[in-house]
Amino acid sequence: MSTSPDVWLAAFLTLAMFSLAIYKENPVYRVAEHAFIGIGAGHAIVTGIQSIQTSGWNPLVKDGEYALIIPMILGLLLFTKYVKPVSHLSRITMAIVVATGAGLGLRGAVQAQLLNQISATFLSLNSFNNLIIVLGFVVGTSYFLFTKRYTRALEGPVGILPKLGRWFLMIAFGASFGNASMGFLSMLIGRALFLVRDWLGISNLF
Amino acid sequence: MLKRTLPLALTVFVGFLIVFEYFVDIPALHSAGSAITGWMPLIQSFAVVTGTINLIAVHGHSVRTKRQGWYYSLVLFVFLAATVIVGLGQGTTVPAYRFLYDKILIPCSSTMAGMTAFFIASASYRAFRATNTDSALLLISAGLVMLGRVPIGEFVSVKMPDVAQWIMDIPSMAGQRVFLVCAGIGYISLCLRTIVGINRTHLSGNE
Amino acid sequence: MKSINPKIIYVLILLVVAIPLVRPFGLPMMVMKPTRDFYAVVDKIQPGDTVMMSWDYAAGSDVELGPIANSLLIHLARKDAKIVAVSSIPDGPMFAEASLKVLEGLGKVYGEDFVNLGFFAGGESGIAAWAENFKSVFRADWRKTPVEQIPVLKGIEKAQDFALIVSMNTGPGGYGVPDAWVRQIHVAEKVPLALAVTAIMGPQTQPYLQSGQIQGLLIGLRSAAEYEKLLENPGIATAQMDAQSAAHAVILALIVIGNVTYLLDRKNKNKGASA
Amino acid sequence: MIVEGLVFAFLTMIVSCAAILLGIREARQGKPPQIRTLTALDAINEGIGRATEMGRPVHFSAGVGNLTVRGAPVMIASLSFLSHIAEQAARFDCPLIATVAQGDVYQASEDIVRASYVRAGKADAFRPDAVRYLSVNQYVYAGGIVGIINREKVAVNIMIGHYANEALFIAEEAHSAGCLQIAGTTNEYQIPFFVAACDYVLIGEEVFAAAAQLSSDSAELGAMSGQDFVKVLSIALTLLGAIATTFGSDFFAKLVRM
Repeated sequence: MSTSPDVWLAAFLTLAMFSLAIYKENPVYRVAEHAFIGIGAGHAIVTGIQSIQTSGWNPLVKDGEYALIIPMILGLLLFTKYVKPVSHLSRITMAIVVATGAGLGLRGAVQAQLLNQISATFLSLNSFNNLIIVLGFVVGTSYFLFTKRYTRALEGPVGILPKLGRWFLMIAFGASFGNASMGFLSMLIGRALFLVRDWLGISNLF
Repeated sequence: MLKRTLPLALTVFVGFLIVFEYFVDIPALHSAGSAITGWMPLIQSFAVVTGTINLIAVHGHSVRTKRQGWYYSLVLFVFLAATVIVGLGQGTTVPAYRFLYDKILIPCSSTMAGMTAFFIASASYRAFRATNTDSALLLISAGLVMLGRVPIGEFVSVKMPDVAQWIMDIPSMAGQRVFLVCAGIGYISLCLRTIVGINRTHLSGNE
Repeated sequence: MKSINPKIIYVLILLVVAIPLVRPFGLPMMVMKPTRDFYAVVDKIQPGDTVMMSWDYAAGSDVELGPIANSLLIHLARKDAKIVAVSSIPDGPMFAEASLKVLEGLGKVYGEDFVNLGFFAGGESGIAAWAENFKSVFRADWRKTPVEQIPVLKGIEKAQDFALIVSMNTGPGGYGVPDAWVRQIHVAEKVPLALAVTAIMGPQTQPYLQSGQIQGLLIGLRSAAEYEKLLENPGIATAQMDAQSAAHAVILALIVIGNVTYLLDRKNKNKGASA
Repeated sequence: MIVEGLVFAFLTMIVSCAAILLGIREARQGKPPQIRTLTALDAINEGIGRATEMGRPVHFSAGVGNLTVRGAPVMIASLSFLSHIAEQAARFDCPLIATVAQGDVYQASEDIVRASYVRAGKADAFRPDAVRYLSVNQYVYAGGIVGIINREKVAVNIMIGHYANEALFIAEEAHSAGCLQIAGTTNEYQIPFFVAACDYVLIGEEVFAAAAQLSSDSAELGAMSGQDFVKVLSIALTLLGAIATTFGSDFFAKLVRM
């Protein structure tokens, strides 16, 4: 068993967190929880300020990159959100940030999410696998048609198409779930490894 | 004017600029666009700092009014202050900071993330029941992928990894692609409505 | 039939995961094609090429992506490539720093063979910014040395100066999500891009591999273990595969129990109805 | 003029945007499109009714996204749901608890819930603790919700918004507590958990369709019909491309890279 106080602390915190699921919400958990949020928030402030210093303040003051005065002012305007009489000023920055995000999103999504995915589905229909992919894409997309103008065409016998589309989605979700289980177990294994190896010292692993 | 029109005008102007500088071959437009995108990381750093103000306000309120469980908020402030003072005073590489980060933050957040495995197990047990075609497909696909991705699957049959890979590569791929394309169309629609000023959620809030 | 209390399932899973970690049983494992393909992409790197690796993950994903980062660094070091580490999330640089230690162990020199530039803010717009003008975003490394004084960065002005860019990515919780890397690095800059993602992110990232928008894709611990096998350097990922197998065996058993009780219940109900 | 290699992408963007804008115009001129029924939407109303009969609260959560960068589209849609649910709850005198994880969502949610109570003619019944900020940390947020669900005996748990790994935690614990659950998200990797753990689920784009039906702004409905048109075009282009490839032509493959 470990003799390091650090390891004991981490083990205590690990068990405190586990107690939330295995037992229920309890005072030990709540203390650990609040320490955890406090450090998380503090860390965000520290990295934020460091980043402002290295990529804003220093080049502006030391290297004379005066254009940086604009984003610095825009950044400071964000703080006006908490000062009632001038809170609307923060919207100027929000407008520019959101517009840039929307612009980058619009121009990027057309290619990355639409055209490249569609052209990757330009598959020769001479193999079973390719047929399934093309069929799955077509019926799957038909499931996501909502307005009556288009869904009217999918009534009657062709009503099977969107239903089939839903089946493809279910297979995809099942696969995601199966895959995700590995990911979450990896995280749990990480904690279990810490407990048995670093804390209890009963593992045969290195 | 300053409250509504200016932000809206800026949204439209900047939005169009960013879109067109990408498609249209005009150097001046292009350099204006890259300048604005270049500012974003710096502005976001400010946003990270302002984001914590709300948290401080909420917990400050609970301490001041001695609301039920206010002492937990006090714990939060102690650790927040310690992190900020050490981090800004001495940097993030000193032992004190590493202690807070490596020995408290990391064990807590990794444990929380790992606990999801518990819920995967309980959800699999109660929800994966072949009650209709939808849930049967979900169950079969999940079960086969699980088996195919871990070595124990190869123990059952050497074909398992290939079966899992086939599900991932063919039917699941088709489903994923549908999701990407449809989400892409929804995303394009929202970005467009933002740029032309129909969607103004980001400009609402406290008057 | 009465159903099993979830708390019992939780404890069971914890135990089943811990036991193989105490006493591993070492099941054999195959290497799948995507991992071999990724390995081939890295193997094509020439001595002196510069590769960017981005640590876009934090605490929760370190278990899965940490071993991948390690294996990639070992492989790149064997190819004598130069490595530039960055992160799109604030916590990333610390994980980069931990991973980069492996290079020092292999005799590589900080500043000359590799560098850690730390966090860049802004997610997608951040990527777009440095892809066009590298030094407008990265002005100093994580240890605060100005970029002009770092030999490994000589000649790096934009994304195209990298032979390969790899993002080790935790997904939507992060700032620079896989989609953002594909949009800004592959689509806008046409630079070879490869991704390593957590198992959860696997299915939704797969289409990018099949459409050729990324050169390689590693998914979670399984890929990490496979990569270790290809490098003939078994490590922490290989060791954890037994725990994965045991836990999955239990989950699958639970699914079977759930379905059997469901079918029995239904049968009983039908009997009750007809009687 | 147009950068080489982006010509078709540019045209696609123009066509998509035009279709969406035309749909919006049509809707604003008083001809909003009709949308197919979504069972999850009916389940929300039934759920509120059920909670009212039991005299227990309804819980609403929009997840951990914010209104600017993290899952903004679905977060904005989520606010339409909150507005509807709060109004229904106010009308039936059913207690409502909305939990939030982000500052901007908190401000917006409080405004919306208050306005909904006023619309229902129950302005006096609005309690400030109906909207509660828990934490920006996803797991702490989830832990907080689980505590509320157990302590306050929540009958119906509605989760529509942007979720990450905390979703399954909430859904499983709420199920143990006996809640009826309705969920929806566009985040592809969380949907499987909702599909497995909840009673009713809005899958991906269905969230937007449902939000558009609830929304008072006809522009949202109008945009839906434009989006559907783009989906039909995508299907057509895919089929044409696949057929051309089958017959050995790379015309469409070249076209999209033009």
